[in-house]
Amino acid sequence: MHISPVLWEFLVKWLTNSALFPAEASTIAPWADALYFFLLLITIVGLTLVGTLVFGFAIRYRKERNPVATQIEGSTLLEATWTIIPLALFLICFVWGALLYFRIYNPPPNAMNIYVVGKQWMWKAEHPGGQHEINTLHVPVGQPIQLTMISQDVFHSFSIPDFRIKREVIPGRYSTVWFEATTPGTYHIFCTQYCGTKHSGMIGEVTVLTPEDYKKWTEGSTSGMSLAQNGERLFASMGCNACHSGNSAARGPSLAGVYGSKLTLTNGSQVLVNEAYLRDAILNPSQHITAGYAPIMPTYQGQISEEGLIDLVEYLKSLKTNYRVQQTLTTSESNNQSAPATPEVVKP
Amino acid sequence: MSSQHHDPANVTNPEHAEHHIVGPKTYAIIFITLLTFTGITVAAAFVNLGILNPIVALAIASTKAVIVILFFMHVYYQSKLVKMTVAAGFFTFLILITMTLTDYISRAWGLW
Amino acid sequence: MSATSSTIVSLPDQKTATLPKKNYINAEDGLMSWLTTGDHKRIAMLYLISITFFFLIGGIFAGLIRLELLTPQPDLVASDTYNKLFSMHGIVMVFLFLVPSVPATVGNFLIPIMIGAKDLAFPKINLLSWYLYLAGAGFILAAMILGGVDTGWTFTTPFSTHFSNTHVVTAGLGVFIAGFSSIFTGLNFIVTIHRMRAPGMTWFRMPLFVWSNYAASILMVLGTPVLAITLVLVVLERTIHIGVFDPTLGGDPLLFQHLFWFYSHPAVYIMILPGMGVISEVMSTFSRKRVFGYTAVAFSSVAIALFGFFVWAHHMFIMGVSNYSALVFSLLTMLVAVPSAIKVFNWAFTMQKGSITFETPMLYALAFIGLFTIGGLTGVFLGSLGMDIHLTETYFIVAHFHYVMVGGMLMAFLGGVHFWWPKMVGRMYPESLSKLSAVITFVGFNLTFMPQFILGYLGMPRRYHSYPAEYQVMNVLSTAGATVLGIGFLLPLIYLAWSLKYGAIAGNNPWQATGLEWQIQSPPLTENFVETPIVTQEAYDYEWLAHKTEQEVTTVG
Amino acid sequence: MDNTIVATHESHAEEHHHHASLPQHRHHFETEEQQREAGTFGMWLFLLTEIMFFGGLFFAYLLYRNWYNPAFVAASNQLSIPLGTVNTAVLITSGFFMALAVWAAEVRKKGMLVLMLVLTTVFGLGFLGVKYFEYKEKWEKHHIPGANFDISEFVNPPLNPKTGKPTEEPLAPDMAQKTQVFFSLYFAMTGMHALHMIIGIGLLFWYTARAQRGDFSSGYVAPIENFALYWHFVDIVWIFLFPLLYLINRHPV
Repeated sequence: MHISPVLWEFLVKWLTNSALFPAEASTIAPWADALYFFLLLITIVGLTLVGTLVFGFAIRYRKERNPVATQIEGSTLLEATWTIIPLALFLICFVWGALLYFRIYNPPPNAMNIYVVGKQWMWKAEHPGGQHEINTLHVPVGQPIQLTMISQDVFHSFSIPDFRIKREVIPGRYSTVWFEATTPGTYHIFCTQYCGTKHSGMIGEVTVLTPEDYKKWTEGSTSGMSLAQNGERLFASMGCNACHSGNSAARGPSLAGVYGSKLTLTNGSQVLVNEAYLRDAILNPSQHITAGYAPIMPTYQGQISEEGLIDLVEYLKSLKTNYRVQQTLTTSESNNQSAPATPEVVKP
Repeated sequence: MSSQHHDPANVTNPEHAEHHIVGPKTYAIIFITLLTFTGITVAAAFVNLGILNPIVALAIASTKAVIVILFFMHVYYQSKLVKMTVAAGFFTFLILITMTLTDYISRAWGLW
Repeated sequence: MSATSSTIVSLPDQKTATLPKKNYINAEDGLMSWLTTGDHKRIAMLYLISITFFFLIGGIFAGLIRLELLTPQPDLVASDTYNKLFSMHGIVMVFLFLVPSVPATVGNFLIPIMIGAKDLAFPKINLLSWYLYLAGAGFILAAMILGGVDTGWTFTTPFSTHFSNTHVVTAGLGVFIAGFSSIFTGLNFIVTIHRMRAPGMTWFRMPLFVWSNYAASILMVLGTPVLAITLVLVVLERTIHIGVFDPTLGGDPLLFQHLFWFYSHPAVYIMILPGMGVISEVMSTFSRKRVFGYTAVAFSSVAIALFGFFVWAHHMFIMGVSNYSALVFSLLTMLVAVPSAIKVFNWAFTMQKGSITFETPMLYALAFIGLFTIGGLTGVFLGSLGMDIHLTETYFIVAHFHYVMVGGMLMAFLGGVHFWWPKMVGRMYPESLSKLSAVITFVGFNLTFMPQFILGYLGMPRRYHSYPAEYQVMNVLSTAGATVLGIGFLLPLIYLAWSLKYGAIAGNNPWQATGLEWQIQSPPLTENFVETPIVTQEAYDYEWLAHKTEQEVTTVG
Repeated sequence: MDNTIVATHESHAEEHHHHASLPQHRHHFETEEQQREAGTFGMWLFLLTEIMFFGGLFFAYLLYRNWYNPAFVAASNQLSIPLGTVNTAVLITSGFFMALAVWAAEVRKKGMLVLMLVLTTVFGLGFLGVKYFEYKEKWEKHHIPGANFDISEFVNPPLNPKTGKPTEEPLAPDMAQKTQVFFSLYFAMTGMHALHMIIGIGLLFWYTARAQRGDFSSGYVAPIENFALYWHFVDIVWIFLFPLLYLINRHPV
């Protein structure tokens, strides 16, 4: 058969460029693939077994060979066998899957945190150093990265198939996922939760760099201010420092070193202060009143963007002493510009 | 042609119960009981029982509901089948509540 | 009937045979007699026509989707159109085809006959449920014609309530109404099976088809109302912003997911269980053998229905449910896989020591077993927590549920229609053509959906209008398969229609099957039985059948 | 398995096919008893769907009540307990008359049956009347969820003229916003309940007319009986709604 060389060349190129198996580019990937191959093995064995039985019986007992059927009621022993063996296999799948799940959703303590904001139809990444990226994500190789993600509008889902990770990005709540890239290169980022017209355009690329390249990239693309520095500005301009000044007479609790601590709330419950708690306490303060304080903080719902919230959260995480808070307080008071555009503070 | 092959085996079974007429006297007693319980539940709401308040209110409501189901709705006199059906309904309702709560309750347990 | 022939089909002498003079089709004349009928068989035929119509519509959508995905670029339709295509494909196929497919057609036709009743318990409600189906379908059609819906069949909030600017309310109401149609069908079945069995028809003498429909009916009755209230809340949220699902007002969008999947996961079993019933009937008949482990198969249906209510959150593993509850739901998901495994092995062993022939329904049944095994086992991938993270929301899950729904349910539906067609219309279809179409369907199906498993593991997300170029080869294969599959689905439509007039007269029992439905004329009388049958034999008692036939021969001869 | 082979009469039946008459009205039930029990069972299954239908709402209520307890308490205090109590009593009375109607049908007293059905309807309408005034008050106070929803009353409760103190614990604005969730659920739940009542009252008119015609006074009571099941179910829903919505937190502050 004659195939035109042009077509042949096209076909060869087309087929070699097509993928059959995703790259293993994170520390999770081999673990996920191991489970995948185990499950695949079960499937193939199961299918072969059923296939052999069905075809075997179909040939052996077809009407030409076996004109009269022998009636069999059933066999408790056999039935117990194919109840217990699948059950055992499925339970192994459950345990194995659960272990992998913990691995993927439990970030190691030394992970570097990057914020991701999803909105119709783009991904915005914010690095702690203040680098902003849209639909791209630069990460160093060999360093655990935790993504703290939130959506501004609908459900999205952040997926990097080559890393075997994925997590829903939810409006109104932080969700996290982590990975550690092993091979430099670029990989797909997909939004996998249907999110509207340009759902299939909500894609990006994660670029894994060597530590040196990453350092170069960070320096080359910084906007000059880190997230925490932006947050500090916001903290002052929104007048947060007026109450959270760290003074003993202040109307709000001191926020220095609050991140990572255990707080007792007015309703007596103990909470661990993490990113999600900080964000929620800014938006729904009345549900997060530290014991000993009055519920007077106004809500900032609708007055601050998700990016602003991230800046504030990052700032509060970095806040170890109240020295600079008080400095900014005196500056802003002397400038007499502390009136934030917030609603009337409720009378106690 | 309707009942010539009527087989008693199909009616004397747990799915069947003799029909029972409940009289006005029973209904009146039930009616008074229900009104009394309504009074009690309102009164109980004005007593501070702390966490017990909603529990008492729900317990009284459930009692009332059970009384209505058993007597006004005749389940007490019905076949096992109907009793099972009613139970199945509430059972599924409980599944909906408890299984969904496994999520909401345990969300606060840990970081992930 | 010679013992060495390779078929069990025995038709009456075509020269003398005629259709019975009186039957449910010609009992009354005129369109109105059909539209006001209380006869479960006529309603089943009305359903069959309507769901076939909507299957075609859904199929056209599927074809357009596959055509668009032939190339990586978004070139055939605009993104919005593409989103509407897959949404309408899902809504039509799930709510207007799969949910009513076997129960409302084959089930409606056969359940009363199988248990020896003259009709369903509530004929008027049965008719009402068809009208509700039509009304729901009307709303969905209206939404389509007015410009479509683009939320996917899952109506995910807050997209459906605040962001989509398409006809969500109309489509939601349509699904709501269609849901009541399925509630009433289920209710009717349960009451009928409990209260209308013929004398001697004990629970363990019922055909397994009745058991599986009974289990599915329980799910319909208890699950569907939760979907109904969820859709009501979505409509309220969309129209007057009540805030129950809106995070900016304090609502929890995940609550929608919980309530939606509380119905929609059991709905998967509503779709597959009746299909499993068909397979039990067919496997037994063409193996000339009682179903292996009748009790286990019967109880596994009920177990699936029961466990089906406990596993819904496995659709939400990565959606931000608490990871502790993800553990619970994953474990329960593994448990629900076991009854399905039991069924598959029991069907396989039904063939052991049988006397097997390979008529069309049997081919569909064998295809079902293979495809359902793949569909079921890939379900274990998705139930396994860590694997689910990578596979969910990709083409893997698309392939998985198409293996279960199309490879499983649709094969069972086609098998059931071919199996009972002679009973429904009294005529046979051309056997060689139908065998050919069964093979074409099987090949086309695998070609369409097997590549999607690979695409899924590569990470290609579902509901994508355009995709990276390296995924093209598999997509081309898939589209090619869809073409073959389309032919496989169109052929039966043609030859079944042909058979209505020209098919061979089937006689009462062309397959030599044991069910009560095969002991009466085909097509049956309006009241099914002249006298109420008294059942003394177990289901699938071929010796009883042989004896009975012998007796008849001697009586007549 | 007992493989005794028994010839049934179906084989004979087939021979009789052509002589069989096809009655227009199909008695597909073997006995009246069977028909009646099937009806009751069917009605109960329908009520199961109703349980699950309200179940979704009850779960939403349970969740948000726990999340936003202060808002739910404050918003619930806006409802009138006297009206709620009266309405509960009215509905129970209506149910009582419905139960008596079933009895009247069973003992075949036509006049009594009609009277009881009318009383059931009257009390049912009474319930809806009270509900109307409650809804109207919410409308006037801008407590209907939506664009016009007003939280000022929860943030700055009106002062008690005697003591000069707020009549209610004031809520922080973010919590006060959540009262809207309460009112959404309040209207969804009581609205669904009222819708069921309206459907029920519509049916009651029809049944009263039929009862007047004498349809149910000759032993055929199934429709009345099944409708009573529906009506009592609507009662039960209210029995739960009343404490959940009206009596969340009424103990003296």
